[in-house]
Parts: sequence; structure tokens; C-alpha cells
Amino acid sequence: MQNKKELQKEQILRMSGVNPRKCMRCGKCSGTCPSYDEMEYHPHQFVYMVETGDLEPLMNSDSLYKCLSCFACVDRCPRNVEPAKLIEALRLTVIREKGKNHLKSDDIPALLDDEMPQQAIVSAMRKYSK
Amino acid sequence: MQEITRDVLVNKASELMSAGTVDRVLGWMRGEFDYDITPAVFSTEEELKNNFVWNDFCGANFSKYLIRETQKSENKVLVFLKPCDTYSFNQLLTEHRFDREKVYAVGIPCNGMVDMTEIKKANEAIKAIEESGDSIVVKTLYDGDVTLDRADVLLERCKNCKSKKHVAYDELIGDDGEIIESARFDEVAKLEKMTADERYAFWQNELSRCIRCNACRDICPACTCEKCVFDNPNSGVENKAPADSFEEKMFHIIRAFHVAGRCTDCGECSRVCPQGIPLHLLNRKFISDINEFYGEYQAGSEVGNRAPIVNYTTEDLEPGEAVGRGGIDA
Amino acid sequence: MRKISLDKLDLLFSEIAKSAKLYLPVDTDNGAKYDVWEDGKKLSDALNTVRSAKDFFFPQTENLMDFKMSGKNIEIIDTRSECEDFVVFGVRACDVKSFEILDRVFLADPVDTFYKNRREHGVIISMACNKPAETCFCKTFGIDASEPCGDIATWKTDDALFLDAKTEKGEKLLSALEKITEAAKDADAEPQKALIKERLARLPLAELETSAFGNGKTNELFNAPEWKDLSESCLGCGTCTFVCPTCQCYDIKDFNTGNGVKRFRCWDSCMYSEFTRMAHGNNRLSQLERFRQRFMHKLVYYPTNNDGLFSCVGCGRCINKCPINMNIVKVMKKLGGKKNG
Amino acid sequence: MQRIGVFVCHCGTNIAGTVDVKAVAEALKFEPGVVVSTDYQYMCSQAGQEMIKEAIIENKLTGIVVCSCSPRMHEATFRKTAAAAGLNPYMVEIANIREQCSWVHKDIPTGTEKAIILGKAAIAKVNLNAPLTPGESPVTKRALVIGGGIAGIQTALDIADAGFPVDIVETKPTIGGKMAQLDKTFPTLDCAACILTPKMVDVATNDKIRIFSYSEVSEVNGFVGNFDVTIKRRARYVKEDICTGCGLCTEKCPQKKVPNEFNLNMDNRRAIYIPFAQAVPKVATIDPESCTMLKTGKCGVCSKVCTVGAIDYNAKDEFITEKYGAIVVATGFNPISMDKFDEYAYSQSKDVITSLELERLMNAAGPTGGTLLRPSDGEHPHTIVFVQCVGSRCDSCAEKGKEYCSKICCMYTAKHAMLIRDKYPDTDVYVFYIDVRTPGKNFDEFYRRAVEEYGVHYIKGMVGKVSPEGGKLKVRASDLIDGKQLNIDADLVVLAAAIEPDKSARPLATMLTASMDTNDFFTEAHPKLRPVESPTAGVYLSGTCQGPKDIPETVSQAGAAASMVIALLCKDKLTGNPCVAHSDEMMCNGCSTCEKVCPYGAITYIDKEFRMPDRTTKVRRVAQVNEAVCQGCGACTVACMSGAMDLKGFTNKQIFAEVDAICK
Amino acid sequence: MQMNEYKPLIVAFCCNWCSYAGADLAGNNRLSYPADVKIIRVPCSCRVNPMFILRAFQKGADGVIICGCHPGDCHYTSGNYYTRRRMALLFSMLEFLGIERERTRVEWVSAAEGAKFAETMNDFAETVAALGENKRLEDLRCKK
Repeated sequence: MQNKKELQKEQILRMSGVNPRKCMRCGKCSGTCPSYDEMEYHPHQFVYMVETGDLEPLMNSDSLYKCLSCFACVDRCPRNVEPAKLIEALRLTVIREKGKNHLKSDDIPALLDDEMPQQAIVSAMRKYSK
Repeated sequence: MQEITRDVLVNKASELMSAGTVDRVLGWMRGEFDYDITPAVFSTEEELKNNFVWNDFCGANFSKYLIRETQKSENKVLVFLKPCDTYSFNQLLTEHRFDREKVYAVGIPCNGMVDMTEIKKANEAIKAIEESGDSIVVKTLYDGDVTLDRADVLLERCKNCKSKKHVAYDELIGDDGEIIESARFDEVAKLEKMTADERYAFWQNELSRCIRCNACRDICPACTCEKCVFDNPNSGVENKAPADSFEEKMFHIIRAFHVAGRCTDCGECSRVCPQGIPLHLLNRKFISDINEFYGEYQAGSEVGNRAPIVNYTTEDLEPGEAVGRGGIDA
Repeated sequence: MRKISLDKLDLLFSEIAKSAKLYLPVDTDNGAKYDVWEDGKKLSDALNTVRSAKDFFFPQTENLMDFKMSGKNIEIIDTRSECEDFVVFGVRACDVKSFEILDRVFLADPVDTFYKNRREHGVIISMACNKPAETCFCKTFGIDASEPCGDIATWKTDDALFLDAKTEKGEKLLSALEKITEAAKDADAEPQKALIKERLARLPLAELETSAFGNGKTNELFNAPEWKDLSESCLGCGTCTFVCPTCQCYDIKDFNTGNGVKRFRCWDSCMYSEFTRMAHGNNRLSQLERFRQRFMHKLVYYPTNNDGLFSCVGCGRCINKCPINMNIVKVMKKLGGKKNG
Repeated sequence: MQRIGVFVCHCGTNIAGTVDVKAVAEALKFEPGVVVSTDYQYMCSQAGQEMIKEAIIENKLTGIVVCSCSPRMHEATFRKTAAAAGLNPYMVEIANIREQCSWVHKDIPTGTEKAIILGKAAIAKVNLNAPLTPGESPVTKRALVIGGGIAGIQTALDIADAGFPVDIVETKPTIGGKMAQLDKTFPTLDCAACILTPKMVDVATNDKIRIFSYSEVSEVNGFVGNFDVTIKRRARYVKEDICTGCGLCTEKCPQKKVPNEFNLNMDNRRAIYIPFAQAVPKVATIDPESCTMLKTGKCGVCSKVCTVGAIDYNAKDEFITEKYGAIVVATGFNPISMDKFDEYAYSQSKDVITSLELERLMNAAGPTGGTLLRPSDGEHPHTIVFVQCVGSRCDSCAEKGKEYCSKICCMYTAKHAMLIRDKYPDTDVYVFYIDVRTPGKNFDEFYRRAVEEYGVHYIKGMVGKVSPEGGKLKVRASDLIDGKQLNIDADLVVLAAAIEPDKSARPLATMLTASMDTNDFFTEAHPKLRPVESPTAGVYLSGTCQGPKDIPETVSQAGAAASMVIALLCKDKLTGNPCVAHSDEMMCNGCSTCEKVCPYGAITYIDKEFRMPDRTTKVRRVAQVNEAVCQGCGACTVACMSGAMDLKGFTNKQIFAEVDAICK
Repeated sequence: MQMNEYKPLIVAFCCNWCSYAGADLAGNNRLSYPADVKIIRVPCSCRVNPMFILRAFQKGADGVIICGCHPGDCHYTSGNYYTRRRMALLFSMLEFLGIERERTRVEWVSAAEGAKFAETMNDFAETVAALGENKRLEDLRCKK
């Protein structure tokens, strides 16, 4: 029997289609991330920690919701690792645990303001409307 | 019944002969009965007028005759090609077997050819055969007239026609057709689903009838060797008659292997086998494997194509993976 | 003459099979073929078998002898086993005639002992052709399909089978069958014979005749220009030869089994490019020559050497089986001048 | 019938321990063709070989079978033995009864039985052996070097040094290649020109070497020792033999706005130009794309100023065909295009440059005269960011970049950083790296000096984005060790672009029938043991056309390639492996199937006239094997359905005989 | 070892550069495998004609194995790639005819893989022994 952690890791990898072993630890994802400063864990750490199975801190971290899903990391990764997809999968894993949704999609309209770029609204819907 | 008439072809041939484009015509010559049609070379309009036929029994594929025929003269020869014949035509060109410049190819549409063996299975003593639309009327000496549905008595290769499209011609009579999604691999798939014992029994029964008359080989447009290894006393594998059931298998496996990637699936082998062995299934097995392993490939679809068996990629599947797939059991 | 009702055919077969292996034509998916009779096997209604009956006396391959090597010694082993008696039932008139043609080759001096052995052990029960086919032309060669030869001749009517012994061998067998057959008058089979004769006369190839061929026509026909056109489409396969009841050419080959050498003979075909290859090469180099050889042999050379007997029996198998539909009829018509026009 | 001698070796107890050798010799006595069968302690010993020789002469043997160790061990030995006794060496077969019998089986009956069978198989084979003579072909004692960079130059010099004439074909107007564009070289920091230009002069003055500059190979025929190569000499509109290289024309040409490719388009040249001062040959070239005279027929300034009358506006491309014994490919590399790396703003800012461009910016002969200035405003940059692995080590699925490591970037970046810090100590230099790879003599020391002595900031992490903003380059990067995202305002960003083989390599490989890998690097005959030979005989590889290399490596390979060439050209005749394919023309139907599987291009087709038995003649297309090129793999023999193609020494019948003997 | 002492006859075609050397290395290291395995040396696995394989079965072999260099390592650069395609098609055909698929095998054995060679041969011999005698591709005349 696999323990829960391993199952969860496997599920995340399957959901995201990401193979973290392809990462060569260049850090370009983190070098490119616009939310870097907001994050406790950075894109390259996501990749590394998922690979080592260290999921708990990631799932408990706000960093999950700091990712803008802008896919800059996906675009620039030289190894096609696609960190954003991995983060998305982690986020979904958390959301699927009952009551763990960070925001409800109904809450979003109230948070909108004129300054907010359309892309952010779309990605917020993408993240929270599940 | 064929959609174009004999007269259209005779006129076309006469026209090309009198224009000096060609000086002879490879065509089908009438026989004693309605069905015993022989490939022949016509060199006068008179001969054409009297003896040229085009009907449901013109199965013969002329492509292979071009090898011999083009060497006879510097002048062009006219050849009528049914869609499936054009694939053999291209394959032979790919293998440099005749000079394209010496041939004037006229593509003609084909509604499928009728299998005389099939008709004779149920009807003996046939006086005459009349074609009318989708039916065939068989007039017998003792049992009166029998009307058959044409679709039921087509040659196997025509029931599973793979293409009504001509892939080579200088001139086309009628409209060109399309490549057809046929069920031609169904029979192969059916065999693959059997157990090994059943398959062995099937082939043992079929191949044991082989009398090594070599008709399959000699009609085959892919078998154009100057001398076949099975005829060459120096090849080390020459043999004449199957003295043991092994030799039947050896001959047919090696023949199928030699034409693998070159066989256009014209079906002549099965058509001519006097013992009714479904030899085309061996070739189709190779074709379906090639399609599955190395991507779709139709021999003869273009001149100069490189067959998958003389090609490779570094990622090909291993021979161990080629066996025991899908339905094939242990 | 004896007769047996058709519903008792199985009884007849089982009775014959008691004393000898019985072969008879049975239906298969691919036409009729001779098979060993056993309970349940039904006599085919087909006009004739796909392959001829010559296989019984002159099989496609036949072991002649074995050689065994030990050290530098060679031992020669006669592999012939005594052939058991057998009966072939339902042989058509044409095929029966073919045995006569083969006999003249194999039983003439030097006698082919392998053939002779099989011939002596075989009993031929022939059968008249109720429904001769459009491809039949036995009449051309003087064969009457309503009066077949053989050891026993038979006629099948709607309800009975008439049997008539023609040879000593046949009489012996027929008398052994007396218990299950009943006596009949020769006249009883006459209506059937008449029907067949009438049918034979109406066949499309009934008028085909041989006057242009036969003894001494070699010079006349050998260089005929028609050979070129006739042979043009010939593939050089051996189908006609191998279905032919009278083709009798064979090759002798050695096969090294690893434990010794088997010397065997197998059918050969004069249509093959390797036929009669000798030290100097082949003596017939073009398909025209090979094609001509086959028909000249049947229609001219054989009759020349055999009192005018043609070595074709008009069975029509080559007409049915040639991949390109070239056959002896077309040859005879083309070369036979006006008569066969 | 052969007269075969069988010699069973005891190999001390190596064989005799598990195989009853006397029984083997006895059993094999009666095999077909065997006239003598005997055993001996050590067949490979002097005495053993003498015994074989005597037996050959005494028994008039036509073939021998030695039952001994692996043919990989002593086949050559026994072939020599046979030859010494007047027997064709290819009439020898070895039955491997040691490695494949006595050593792997335990009990004597089993070992003996198997040894007998192996012996029988060898006898069955030798019965069908035919004496073989290796084919001979003459060797044209001239080499062709394709590419005139440091690799080509070194190869040519080494070959010429051995006394053989060499031609260099170079597409550019001058030889020198990439090295000529470099400023300094690692790890010694000597100036590239100082070490390269003397070699270029050596080439120019060496009477064994001809340079075909501004030329390319357009056709290759033939085979090892006998290549026929057609070289296209592009029209340069200046007569090479007359031009003195005075340069007057290049000063007077009114067309001044032609981007100067030698300086990577960072400055301009004229329509008539000499790429750089030390160019070899030092001859002007007119660029027909830019020349007003050639385009409109009006101008002619260069012709007027030329004192020797070297200008020829009517020049045409010329084709010359020359014979060569060997060909060396030295087509070199180029940095990959940065077009797909938008995140580094290469196309948006002039101040984002590649390392090769930096070389020119730092070079005294470069656009800035050797002072490091920003291309955009000519200001001195104070903060310089180096980005490593741009386009190298990318995932194969990624659309941009290459999968391999470009190998040279780590070292040249250390060099650049060090030079900049040395010359402009007020400059901050950051190097963003994934790994620093410095395997090479004095390489790591060199890198450490950059860090320790020159204070270059090496940061593990990658630059994610460069955005030009207010005259600065905002560099956003991660520092993986510190766990920080860095934002640096840089003045200059230098990209260590991956290198790729020159585009001319692929069509050349096709012409040479030399194989390439998926990245278009030439494949070597063996990755470890034959690294400078291509699998195609007579074609050798020099420098980066085979894979990324630095200068010392390139020069070593160039020398190695040269020595291979010299070894080849020293021979008057080439003797091949006689176990080559052979086409039976009578059987061949000319279908071209064998040609398709031949990895060496050894099969060609001719139309041959055959006398037919009926005294007519017939022209048929038939395959012919070039025995000098064929390596004897046998791929064609199986592809050939008619069995016309057979392999000498391993014929179909021989292998059938072995199978038969084994399966007895 | 089989109870009935039935010993399959196995023909191994080994390419000269890798697998034959691998077999030699197995010998050097005294790694045993059944004596029923008999090796035929060919220059390259691509020299193996399907006719050789059938001939071996005809003459009484119970299993045929072809060994060559690993893909990518062929001494002749591409020979084993052709082998791979040819044998994939041939083996699939033999299976189609109802012949036991375990009787034929292709294995890539390098010159350094003496142990793999011995293991492969042991495994193959065991597999073939489990199948019993080759009945489906036999030539009765060649039976002892």
C-alpha cells in the first residue's frame, strides 16, 4: 500500500501531466515569476518539493493562491516542466478537500475594481470557480 | 456491369494508334466463353474491333506485362489501367522495372470484377453470362438461367476495394474516384483474434493444398525477379514441389516477406490460385503490421516511395513487442 | 451389369472400403477433391475434381530412395513400401483415358516400377458424366463420356447406380459386391447413356477437331507464326501442367535431411524456365518455346510416338484454372486452320 | 571438392579440460572434404603453426579448419599461417571451441559433442569457401578540407606538413572562421588573432595548400581514395591572382551602408570589402547584393581606383572538379538565432547581445576599437549580466533551443567576465548559471580566478526576463541559493547562445553519404574508438561539425583527423576487406532496394547490355558494388529478394551450410 | 532442467562486433549456458535472412535467436535497425501462422555484456524447452 502522501503526489503528477524529474534546477521559472515576492514558496521550489514529496507545506501555504496562472514559467522553462500546471494541480487538490476553497467564486465580484486587469479576473475565475 | 463500354476503349485505342501516339495496345482479348479473357497485345484496329473486350471479367492487371512489352520496341504501348492496377504500375516504376516513356497509360474506371470461381462454385455448365446493371445472369446448359447479385460474386479484392482513384495515368477516361476506407483488414483481424492453435490449423489446411504451380508468384506484379530464389539452383532454397508441409510454408512466408512493403494488395495471387488459397491474407498481414508499426504506407501510391522495410527510425518497436499484441493470444 | 439404389450408396462404399482404401470425390469449399471415404463422406455431385486422378499413380512427390552416410561409406536404402490396394471411385471418362496415356510412358521399357506398383494396386471405378460442362471437349479426342472405361464403369440415374465390370479386376470386385447389388440388364442404363450422348453433342466445344494435329505434323506446325501471339500472355506458371491429367514430366532431386539424403521425384512443368536444365543450360530459352513444347507434345509429338494417340483428354481443367485463360482449345482453334476457326 | 585439414587445439587444458580433443579430431575425419584431422597442444604456438603449414603443403590442402579459441583472438594468426603456406588466407575457418564451448560447459561428453558440431559447421562452411583477394584501389594523394576555420586550418597544415597537397574550401571570402572573430582565448587569455593569424599565413604561404575561398562543394562522387569533388567558386568580381589587397577600393566604394557580417552587423562595410586586416587570401570581394555597379550597371568606382586592374564585373561562378583521396569535414558552428528567446529582449534592445557579439565589442579591430561600449548609446556599461545556457540543455519537446550542452559557454563567459573586470574594475559583472562546467586542463582554476580574484558575481539561478526600460535593462532573475528574486538594472546583457552546426553541413552530409545525428552534428564511426572518422570511409571529421568543442579540443581533433588522412594518403593502394557484397548481374533486376539500405552508398546502378540466349541483346539495369566502399555488413543481401546480392565470406550458401550442420 | 531431459536445439546468430564478442566474454568469465545453444557468426545482425531462420527450423532447430549490437551501436551504423524492422515483421507473421512466438527472439547484446549473453541464452533455452519440440515448422523428413 502506498501511503497517502505518495498517492497524493501521484495524483498531482497525473492531474498536471508534469514530470518534475525533468527539472534541471535552473530557476528560470522563479526568475520570471511576477508573484515571486508574494510567495513563500517559489515556482522552482514547488517543482522540487513535489518531486521530494514534501507536499504538506505547499498545500498549507498561501503561495498556492499567489500564483497568477500567467504561465510565464511554463513558457520560459527550458525543460518543458510547466510549473504553473503543477501549482494548479496542487491548488485543485486542496480545493477538492471539502471546505478548503480559498475563495468562493461568488466572492470574486466584490473584490473587483477597475484597475484589475482582465487577465487577473479570468485567472481568478479559473482558480476559484471550481 | 462496367460504367464505360468496350467501344469507348476501342475508340480511344484506335484514336491513339492512328494518331501515332502508340503502335500497340495491351488489352483484354475475348475467349471461347464470356469469361475466359486473355491479356493480349493488339496492333491493328481490326484486331481491336474484333477481339477487344471490356467486361466484368477483365481482372488481369497489365502492369507486369509492361516490363516485357516495353523492351520490345522503342514505340509507346498503350495500356489500360484500372485504379488498383495503377498502384502496381507506380511500384514497378519505383523499382525501375520499365521505362515510363515507353508507356501511354489510360486510366479507366472500374466497378469491380467478378469472380468466376465463385460463380462456378454454385453453377455448372455455363453457356453464357450476361451482365445487366447490378445483376449477373448465368445461363446454364441444364439448369436454366440463374440471376446473381453482382455484389455477391465480386472478386475478394473488389469487395474490399481500397481505391477507385488512379495514382498514375497519362489520360483518364471518366471521373477519377476516391481512396476507399475498406474493410480489407477485417479478415486479418479475425485471424489475429483466434488462438495460435486455430490459426495454425487454418493455415495448415490452406497451405497444404498448395501445389507449387507458382501462379501466385508469376502473376504477382511485385515478383519481378530475373530469377526467383525458389527457381535458382544456386540459391540454396530452390525447390519445385512441396515434398513436406514445411516447404509450402517456407515458400509462402518468404514470398510474402519478399513482397512486404512492395505489395500493393492487388489481390492477383488469390485470384489466380487454382487451389483457392487466400494468399492475399499473408500480404495483408504484412501491410497491416507495417501500417501499425511504422505508420500508414501504401505501396505504389507514389513513384519513388521508400518502403518501411528498407527504412528505419531509431525509435522503432522491438521484435519482441511486435508479437503478442492486442487480440493475438499466446 | 449390376445396379444399386442410390440410397444404398453408403453401403456400397463401406463394402468396398472393407477390402481396400476407397477414394472418391467429395465437395470442399474449393471444389471437389478425392478423399478417403469414411462414414459420413458424401460423393460429390460436381462434374469433376479440381485436380486430376493421376495423383493416385503418379503423385506430385514420391520418395525413390534414401542414402545414409557413415564415415566414408554410403548406404542405399530402398524406401519403397508395398503399396496397399486401393479403389478410386467416380473417375470420369477423360481421366480414365489419361491413365492409358500415362501407361504408355511409364509402363513402356524401361518400366517405371513405382508407377507400375501403384497401378497394379489400384482399381478404377469410373462414372459417366451426366452433366458435361461447357469446358468439356473429350469428344474431340474420341472419348465417349457416356461410356467410360476403367475396371468398373458406372452410370448414375435419378435413383440408381449401374455398375458394369470392364476388366478382370473389375469383375472380381463387382462379384464381391454381389450381395448388396442386384442384377440389371445392359439396356437399363441405355436411357442415361442416350441422354448423356445427346448432351455431349450440344456442348459448345463439340465441334473442336484434331485433323490439323497428330502424327507427323511437326514441320508444319513448329514454326507457325501463331505461337508468338498465343504464348505472349503466358506467365510461365505450372497451373495447367499440375491440373492436367496427362502431363507426366518430373524432376529428380536430392534432399539432405541432416541424417541422410532423400532422393525423390516431383512433378515438373515444361512451362518452367528451369525445366530440363542441363550442363549447357536450358534447351528452351523463351516462353514461346516452352509454351509451344507443351502443346506440340500433347498434339503432335506424343501422337507421333504413340500411334496417333493424343495426350490430351479434353477434361477442361486448364480452361478453368489458367490464370490468364490461355488453353489448349485456343491453341487448337488458332492453329487448326479453318476447321476450328 | 575441397581438401580440408582440421586442427584441434588443446589450448593446454583450456579446451582439453572439458573437450576430448582427440575424439573431436577423430570424429571430424569423416566429414566431407576432410583429408587430415589432428590435434595439438597449442595451435597458435610457433610449433603449432609450423604443423599446420606442413600439413597444408604435404596434403595439398585447399582449406583448413582450426578448432580453437575465438576467431576474434587468432583468426588473423591462422590466416597468416595459411598464407605463409601458400593457401589463400580466406580459406581458413575457426571453430570456436574455447570461449563458446569448453569454457561454458562443464562435463566432457557435452563439451565434446558440441565441439564436434561446431567443427562440422566450420567444415561445412569451408567446403563452400572461395579464395578471396582484397580489392585494391589507387589512392589520390591529395586531401580536401571543407571549412577554413581553425579546425580546417590545422588539419590542412598537418597534412601539408606530411608532404601531401591539400585544398581548403571555405564559403567566406577568407579563412579564419569563428576563431578570427574572437578576442582572447581561454584559459590563457592570449589574443586569438595572435595565435591564429600566423597559422593563416602559414596556410597562405604553404605551397602544398590551395585555398578556395568564397567557394563551396557542389558535388561529391567516388569513394575512399578516389573522390571526385566539384567545387563551385563563386564569382567575387575581383581577380584573386591580381588583387594585391591594398584596400584602396574598399575605402573608395560609395556604398557604405552594408552591414558588416564579420562584426556581426554591429557596424558597416562597403560593397567591396576585405573582411578583416589579416584576411587570407587578402583579396577584395564585391558583394553583388549591394554593389551598385552590379545591380544597376552604373558606378565602377572600384574598377577606376584599382591600380592593377583586378576588378572584373563580368565574372561568373566557376566550377572546378578535382580528385581527392580523403575528405575532412570542418564545417564548424554558429550561435543559434535568438529570435525565439523573447524574454531576453534580444530583438528589442541593442544592449542585449550574444557572447560572440561581445567578442567583437571587446576586440581592438571591432566596431568600437576594443573599448567596451553599449551598442545603443556608446556609453560605458557599469552593470553587465551574463546569462548562461541560452538555448542549450533544453527539453527535446521545447520548440526553442537544443538538447545538448554547448560546452564552451561556461569557459568563455568566465573569460569575458574576467576580462571586463580586469579592464573596467568599476563594472559589476553578474553571471547567472545553472551549472558551471569546467572539465579541462586549468579550466576550473580559471573559473575560480574569475570568482576569487576578479570578484565576478556568480549566481546560481536563471534570468527569467529582461525588459528594456528607460535606457536600462531590467533583469529579473532568481538566486536559488539565497532564495531571492533579484531585480538588476543592467547596462548590458550578454547571452551565452547555444551553438549549432553550420547550415551547410546537412546538404554536405548528403553529398558525402556521411551520417548525421538529429542535431545535424556529423556522426563518428565509433563514439569512443573512432571519434574522428565518419562511418563513410575516407571522410574524416574535424572540429565542431562533430559536436561542441573548444579550441584546444578542436585543434587536437584536427590533428587526429590529419593523421588519419596522412595514414591513408601514405598508401599507394588501398586493400579492402574482401568480405564485401557482390551482385550477380545475371540475377539482379535493378530494383534499387539494396541501394536504399546501404549505409555507405557503395551500390550504384548501371545499364548493362546482356547477350540473351537467343543472340539478341538486352539492356538491363543492374547493381554494382564498389568494393572499396562496401564494409560488408550484409544489409543489402537480405533486402535483395532475388538473392542476386551476396556477401563474400558469409554467403547465403555458407550460412545455410552452417545451419544445416548445426541442426543435424 | 526439464524432467524429460528434452533438450531444445537453439541456433543463435550473433553479430561479429557486439554479440559474438559478448559470447566470448561469457566464455572468458566461465558463465555457463546450455550446450544446445550453437552460435553462428555473422558480420551484422542485418545479415540474417529470414530464410536462414526458417531453414534452421526446417532442419530441426527448436528456437532461433538473433543477437546484435544495441540500437545505435551498430558497427555499420544502421544494420541492427533494419534487423529490428525485418524481424518485427517476420515474427509477427510467424505468429500469424500460429507458430509459437517464443521460438524466435531478437536480443541486443553488447561486447561488454557477457553476463547478459549467458542469461539470455539460459532464459531462451528454458522458454523453448517449456514449449517442447518444434512441431509447427518442422520438416518431417529431417526428423531423426
